[in-house]
Amino acid sequence: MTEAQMQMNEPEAHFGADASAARRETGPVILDLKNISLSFGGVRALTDISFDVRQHEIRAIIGPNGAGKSSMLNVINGVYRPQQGQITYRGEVRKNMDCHAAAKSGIARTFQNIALFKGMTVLDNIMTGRNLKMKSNFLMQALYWGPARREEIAHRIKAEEIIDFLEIQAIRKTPVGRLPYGLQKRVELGRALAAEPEILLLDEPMAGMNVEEKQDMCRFILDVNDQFGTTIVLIEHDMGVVMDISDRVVVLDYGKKIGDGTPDEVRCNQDVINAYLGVACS
Amino acid sequence: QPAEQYIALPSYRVGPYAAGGSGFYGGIIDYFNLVNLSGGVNGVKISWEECETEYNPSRGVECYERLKTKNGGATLVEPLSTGVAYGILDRLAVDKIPMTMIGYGRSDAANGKVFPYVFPLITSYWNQAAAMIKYLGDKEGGMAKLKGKKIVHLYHDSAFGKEPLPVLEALSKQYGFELIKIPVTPPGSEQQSQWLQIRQAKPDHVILWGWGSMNAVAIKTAQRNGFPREKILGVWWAGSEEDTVPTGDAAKGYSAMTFNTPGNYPVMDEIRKKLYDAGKGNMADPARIGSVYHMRGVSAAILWVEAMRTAQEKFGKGKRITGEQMRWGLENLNVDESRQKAIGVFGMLPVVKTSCDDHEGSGAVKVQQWDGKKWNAITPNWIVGDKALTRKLLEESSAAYAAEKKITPACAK
Amino acid sequence: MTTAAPYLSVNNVEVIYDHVILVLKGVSLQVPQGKIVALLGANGAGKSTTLKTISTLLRGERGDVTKGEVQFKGERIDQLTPNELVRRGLSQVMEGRHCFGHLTIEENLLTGAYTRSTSRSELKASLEKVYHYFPRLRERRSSQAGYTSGGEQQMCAIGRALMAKPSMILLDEPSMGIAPQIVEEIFGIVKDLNSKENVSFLLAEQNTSIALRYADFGYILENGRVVMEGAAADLSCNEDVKEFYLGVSGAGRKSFRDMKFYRRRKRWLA
Amino acid sequence: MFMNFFFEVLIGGLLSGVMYALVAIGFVLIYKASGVFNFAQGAMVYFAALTCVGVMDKLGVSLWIALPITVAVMIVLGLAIERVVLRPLVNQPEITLFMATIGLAFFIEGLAQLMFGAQVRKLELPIEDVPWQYLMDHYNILVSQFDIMAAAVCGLLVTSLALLFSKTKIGRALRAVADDHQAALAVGIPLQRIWAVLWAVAGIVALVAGLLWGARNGVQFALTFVALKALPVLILGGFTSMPGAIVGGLIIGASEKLAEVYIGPMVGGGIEGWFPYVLALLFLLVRPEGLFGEKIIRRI
Amino acid sequence: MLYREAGQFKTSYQADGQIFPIMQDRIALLALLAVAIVFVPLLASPYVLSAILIPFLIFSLAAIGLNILTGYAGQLSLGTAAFMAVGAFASYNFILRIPGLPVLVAFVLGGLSAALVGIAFGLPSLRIRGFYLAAATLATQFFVVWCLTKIPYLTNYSTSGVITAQPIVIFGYNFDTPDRKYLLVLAVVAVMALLAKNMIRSNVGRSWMAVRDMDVAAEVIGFRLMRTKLLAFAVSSFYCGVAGALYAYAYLGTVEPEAYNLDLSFRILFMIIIGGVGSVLGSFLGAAFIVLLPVLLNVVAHSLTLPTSVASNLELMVFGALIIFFLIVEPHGLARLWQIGKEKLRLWPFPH
Ligand SMILES: Nc1ncnc2c1ncn2[C@@H]1O[C@H](COP(=O)(O)OP(=O)(O)OP(=O)(O)O)[C@@H](O)[C@H]1O
Ligand SMILES: Nc1ncnc2c1ncn2[C@@H]1O[C@H](COP(=O)(O)OP(=O)(O)OP(=O)(O)O)[C@@H](O)[C@H]1O
Ligand SMILES: [Mg+2]
Ligand SMILES: [Mg+2]
Repeated sequence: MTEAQMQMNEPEAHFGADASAARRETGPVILDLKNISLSFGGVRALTDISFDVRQHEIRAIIGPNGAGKSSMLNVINGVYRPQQGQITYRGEVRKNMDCHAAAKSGIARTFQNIALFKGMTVLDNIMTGRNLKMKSNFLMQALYWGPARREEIAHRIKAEEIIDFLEIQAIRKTPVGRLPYGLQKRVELGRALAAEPEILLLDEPMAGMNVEEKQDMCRFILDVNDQFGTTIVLIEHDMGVVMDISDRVVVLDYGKKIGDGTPDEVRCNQDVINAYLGVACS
Repeated sequence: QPAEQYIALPSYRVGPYAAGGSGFYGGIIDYFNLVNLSGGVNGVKISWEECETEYNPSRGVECYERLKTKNGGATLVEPLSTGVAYGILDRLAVDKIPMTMIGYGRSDAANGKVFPYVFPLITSYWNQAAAMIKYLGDKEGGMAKLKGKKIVHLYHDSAFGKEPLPVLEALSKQYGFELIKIPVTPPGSEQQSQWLQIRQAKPDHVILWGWGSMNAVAIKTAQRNGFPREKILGVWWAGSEEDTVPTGDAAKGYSAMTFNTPGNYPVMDEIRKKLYDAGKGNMADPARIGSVYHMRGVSAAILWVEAMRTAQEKFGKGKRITGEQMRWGLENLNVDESRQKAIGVFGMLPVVKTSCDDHEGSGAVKVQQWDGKKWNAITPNWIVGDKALTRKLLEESSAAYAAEKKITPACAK
Repeated sequence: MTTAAPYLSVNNVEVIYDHVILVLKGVSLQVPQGKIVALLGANGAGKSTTLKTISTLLRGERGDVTKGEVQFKGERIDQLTPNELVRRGLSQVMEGRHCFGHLTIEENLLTGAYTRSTSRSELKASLEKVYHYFPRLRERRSSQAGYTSGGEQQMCAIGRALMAKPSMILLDEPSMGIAPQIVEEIFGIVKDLNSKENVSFLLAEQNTSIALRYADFGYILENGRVVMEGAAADLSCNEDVKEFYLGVSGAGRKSFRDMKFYRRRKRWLA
Repeated sequence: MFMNFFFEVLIGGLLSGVMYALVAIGFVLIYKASGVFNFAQGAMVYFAALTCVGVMDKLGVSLWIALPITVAVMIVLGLAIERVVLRPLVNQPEITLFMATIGLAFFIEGLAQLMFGAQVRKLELPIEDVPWQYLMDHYNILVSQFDIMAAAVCGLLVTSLALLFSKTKIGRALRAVADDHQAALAVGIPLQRIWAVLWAVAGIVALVAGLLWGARNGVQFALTFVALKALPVLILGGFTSMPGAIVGGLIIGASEKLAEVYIGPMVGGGIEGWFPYVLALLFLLVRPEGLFGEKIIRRI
Repeated sequence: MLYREAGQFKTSYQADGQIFPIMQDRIALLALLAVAIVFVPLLASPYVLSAILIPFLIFSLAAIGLNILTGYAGQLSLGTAAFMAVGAFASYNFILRIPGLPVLVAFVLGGLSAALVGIAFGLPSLRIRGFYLAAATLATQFFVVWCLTKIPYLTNYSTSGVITAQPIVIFGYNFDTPDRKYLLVLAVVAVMALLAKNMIRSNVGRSWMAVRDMDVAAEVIGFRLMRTKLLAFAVSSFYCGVAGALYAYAYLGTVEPEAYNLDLSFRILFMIIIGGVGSVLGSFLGAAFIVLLPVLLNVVAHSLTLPTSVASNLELMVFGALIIFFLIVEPHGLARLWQIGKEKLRLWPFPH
């Protein structure tokens, strides 16, 4: 093995080594999932899963492919309705919540297979994220006059803040369909942020990025978490990222929960190692 | 530069009704060419321009607008399409261009006091419907025999098919026959259920008020359901070769109305000899000379040329007449038997004599029957229905139109 | 790179999208027979575009090759149809999965063998091989691909390309969305095919560390130009590559949490 | 008597439905292969029928000689369409391809009439469109023998096409193409060749439909409208399914006739124009992909 | 002379949110409007006004309507003509039955009636998509025309179902000549196009496009699918309804329900696809293409002294071929072609 290769192996070997030091204070439980089960026909995507998310924390969900991670997010924001289980959000038991209601109550998300509006520009995509905050009706918007216009501009200012924050000023007016994958992911994050959510669900936000871009993305996530106090639920396959930035990690495998705890605890959980990590903790 | 009489022809030679269009306009142009070959009308040659409407009202209006100002202004227009005719109806009086609607369009337009520029020449739908009932009554052996009979009105479910309803309803009341109305949704390429209904009703006669491909389908479907074709009587738009040829033998015995007596006439021979033999015929297929649509086109052209002649008598021979003068010519038309003989079309069309009150000028029709190869007239005489009734309806309807449009009925000078 | 004659070579290609967007500005690269070549570069550098140029899939996206040529086994291929390329042994795994959503996983795999006219048993053997590589696919073999998870679709896309028994595979971000263990396995498969069946690979990859670990050569693309090339081992020793692609600077690897500033990469060429 | 009439209407409807299905098959073929609704199908039906009678007329040959010539023409047409229209439009949005088929429809209509004129023509098949005497005599039920033949032809077509497409490589490839052109190309499916073949086959199906409809209604421009009759059949049966075309055709045919006969008179008649659409629409509310259509995958 | 963005800095989002952010475009548009209002009525012949410009504007309006539904909200519809018919016949009835009702109000009411019908027939769109929906919208087309032929009340008991549009009188001023009608139509179309543009650049428009591009994601973000789609149907039908009323009142005069047949629906659809799906400008370009091209071809074909039937058929073929040609050159329609032209101009003289 060359020296370089040794170095490259290194990160996996001792990820998160220095990260455990300064865990932040997190708030009370904001989202509590109890005994969630979800199946599609014969496929059991989730079986009896319980976990909670505390305010202001970064909560990671990891697990092998097809473990049910994305399905879990879909349950949280109401795209799928679990056959069993109970979801308590901000102290209230949620019944029959659809995704619109979830959005209204402050849950925003990004998607694994980018779900941007391909025909629209970056700016418009981000503006769609603010739709729930728009008050004027369509007639006023048609006239584009008075309050409607003021409102539009006010929201535009917010959108521009996000654009600045994510450093995508240069592509503001580009149709998103033409953007490279990594930038699309960033725009999608921007759209979710535009809703000023309480909980932000991120489905593999760093897939398809190189290290530098991942670093940027991590920075964005951490900043959102710090500056706006947004709670973040994150799915990611890059263990370096997960172990470094998350406060607690839940591990799924075949729709079952096999681990839950701080990154360090999870890292050394034998089930998790067998099912997913493949590398023993050091 | 000798004067030319310019006529606008918004025609259609593609699309669903192309077959009719090419025959009709072919006939018109053939006759124009014939007239021009013999030096025109008192030396005034006829010029014309065609424009493809595809039977589409909006394209038809564009064509009309485009054609009307060309060559010093059109002096006559004929779109052979109800939709197009309606689209330009309001513009005619402003533009002072008369329009003929030979055998179609609104029947009440025969009232020249309300529609000075519109000429539903020869016969309107109302008079035709009346004539059909007359014919059926005669066939039964007198109008009184119609009592208790069942007559189906199988119609194209559109303005065209509904036009004769007032007449048929009035007559059904008057003579006591049962009128069963069965609509066919355009284009009418499937009529199984209608014909099953007809078979079920066991009518004595079926009036086929169809148009385009609906006719052939009707005849074919009658055959497949074993309904005798002899009991079917078509409107004149259901009485051309285009309607019967595609059905093969199925149409044998089927009869339909016409305002042209099928047969050969000197004028057709001339067209054949002077035009087609010289390669100047308008239609691609010389076999269509003398076909129903072609004959109808020739008839239309004859009436126009006669109107020109009449107008020239009054406004100056050998001069190009204006649209207004043409209108006068059309309003004072008298194509009687001697005139017909002179032209070489004696008996081909009824006598047409117009006036301000009567822009139709005739109202007489014949019945023709398909023998499997060609149409043959089966009524030796021209039939005229209850004109008093249609006159009454006409007055009512045109008065309503005049009121709506705020027109004071009056004869134009 | 003198070890072998170029199996695939891309010469000075220029690509324009939509008649106005110039994306590749003269890219040249070679893949020697039986080697693994990595194509690295940031988002939007033009990696996918390069691969699509080779596989002539660009046409469907309103991209035009305005300059340059592509040769495979010594013949020009830029005018061929993708079907013909697959027949000649060149397969592509497209970025973003592109599974046939309405087909089941197994049907997806079978379409991969479309160009092969082999016996049923051989087909079965190929299928078994893919299932052996990706056991997860075996479990989901009869689900419609549209309803499988992201990673499963990615496996399906790779498996589908393998079904054609190609001699050269273009892989566009195979590791995207795949669990780390499987990523290792995928690269293991790549190495395996490479050494046992002499399959050549050109892979566009963001996971630089693993790509350089398995590749023989590497090219680094920036803004539509090749800015650096060399043996994989050399590249991974390069300080710039280390810092910007591998995330290890002089002081060793830094935690993602501690990146206090957005770091701006130095551009080799403007 | 009442029941007898009911059955007549029902059978008549079912057989009309077969005629609709015949046209619908052509649509299914193209939709399967490209996910696109082929607006030009009606024009192709007209073109095929007109070419056949045109050839008979112009060359003075019998149907049996004109038929293979027309088949050849339809194949050439299919190949040309692929080469000139479809190949440059690979991977374009469906609506673009749809529009291209509209352009194609105009072109084909113009071409057909330019070559053979716009006259209405007679087409006589060796089987007559008259009631089948046997059924008439024994059961007093009226069924045209022509319809029986049409049903047989249609059944044959559907079975063979369905067999061809169900389990074979080609069938799979077609579904793949409809899902994703780009990926289909990437796995080496010869999109161009498949399209060419399918359009040629669609041309031949159009010919069959054209002959049967043409024999019934005369070969005339209105043949292009029979497509309208096939549409509700398609949405009911599912755009992608051969058996769907048949089943949909039967349902639509029977129900529209029954509706026209039993409901029509109450509302002034002429409901055949919209009834099938409304029926299909109501049905779609329950099954948005039609009876046998592939389920639309909506997932995030 | 130079077409550049450079040097035009926007100092506020308001300025950036303008419909035409580049100054040259704004000037060009104003100039165009000025020409359309002042010079065209003076210079254009009655033929150009009444046979080309008026239908062009009316079709543009209908195309904008369809574009809102199909281009922006992604719901393919083949029932445009039906909504136009509702607008026309409703306006006719309102004027007929409410004495003294101003014509423009009647047009608005006609549009609203069309909007109601649109909502009713838009309901299935909540479950049905794509070509299935398109085929299902044909139900609207046939059903509406059927109603108009079957319900005598709607056509004021005219036996044949034909109606004659009342004269357009606004504040005692009779719009009866081509130039007056043209100005009226121009005003209506210009105002409505502006309103459409406004909607499209605000939240409604974004909601439509979001639903078009990915409806599940739109829902997750908080758009209500039902409301958004139905609003698109309503607004679109409103536009079509007004266009239909203008078609009857300012163009045809006397109409039968058949004038609003499937053929017309298709023509409007052609317009937006040729012009550009999801582009207001495209609606105008497409309408111009579909209105002008046949006229042009007709003139050319007839000046070639071909036999008329040959000319007519060639015309049809060339029309079809040109549609295909344009799609191949630019699948996103004339509007995109225009845009690319502008982008090239912006870069000019450098190729990229
Ligand atoms: N269809 C298209 N139309 C216009 N521009 C495009 C198109 N596809 C790609 N581009 C542009 O081409 C450039 C290169 O894109 P490409 O997808 O090749 O990058 P990449 O290196 O693969 O990036 P990533 O790592 O994100 O996949 C990008 O700037 C992108 O915006
Ligand atoms: N709508 C659905 N219908 C049927 N099966 C589904 C559906 N959604 C998910 N599944 C199945 O449920 C399982 C879990 O899927 P999920 O997308 O949640 O996995 P994941 O953990 O996100 O995997 P990956 O890391 O590969 O994205 C998979 O096997 C998938 O095939
Ligand atoms: Mg997932
Ligand atoms: Mg890429």
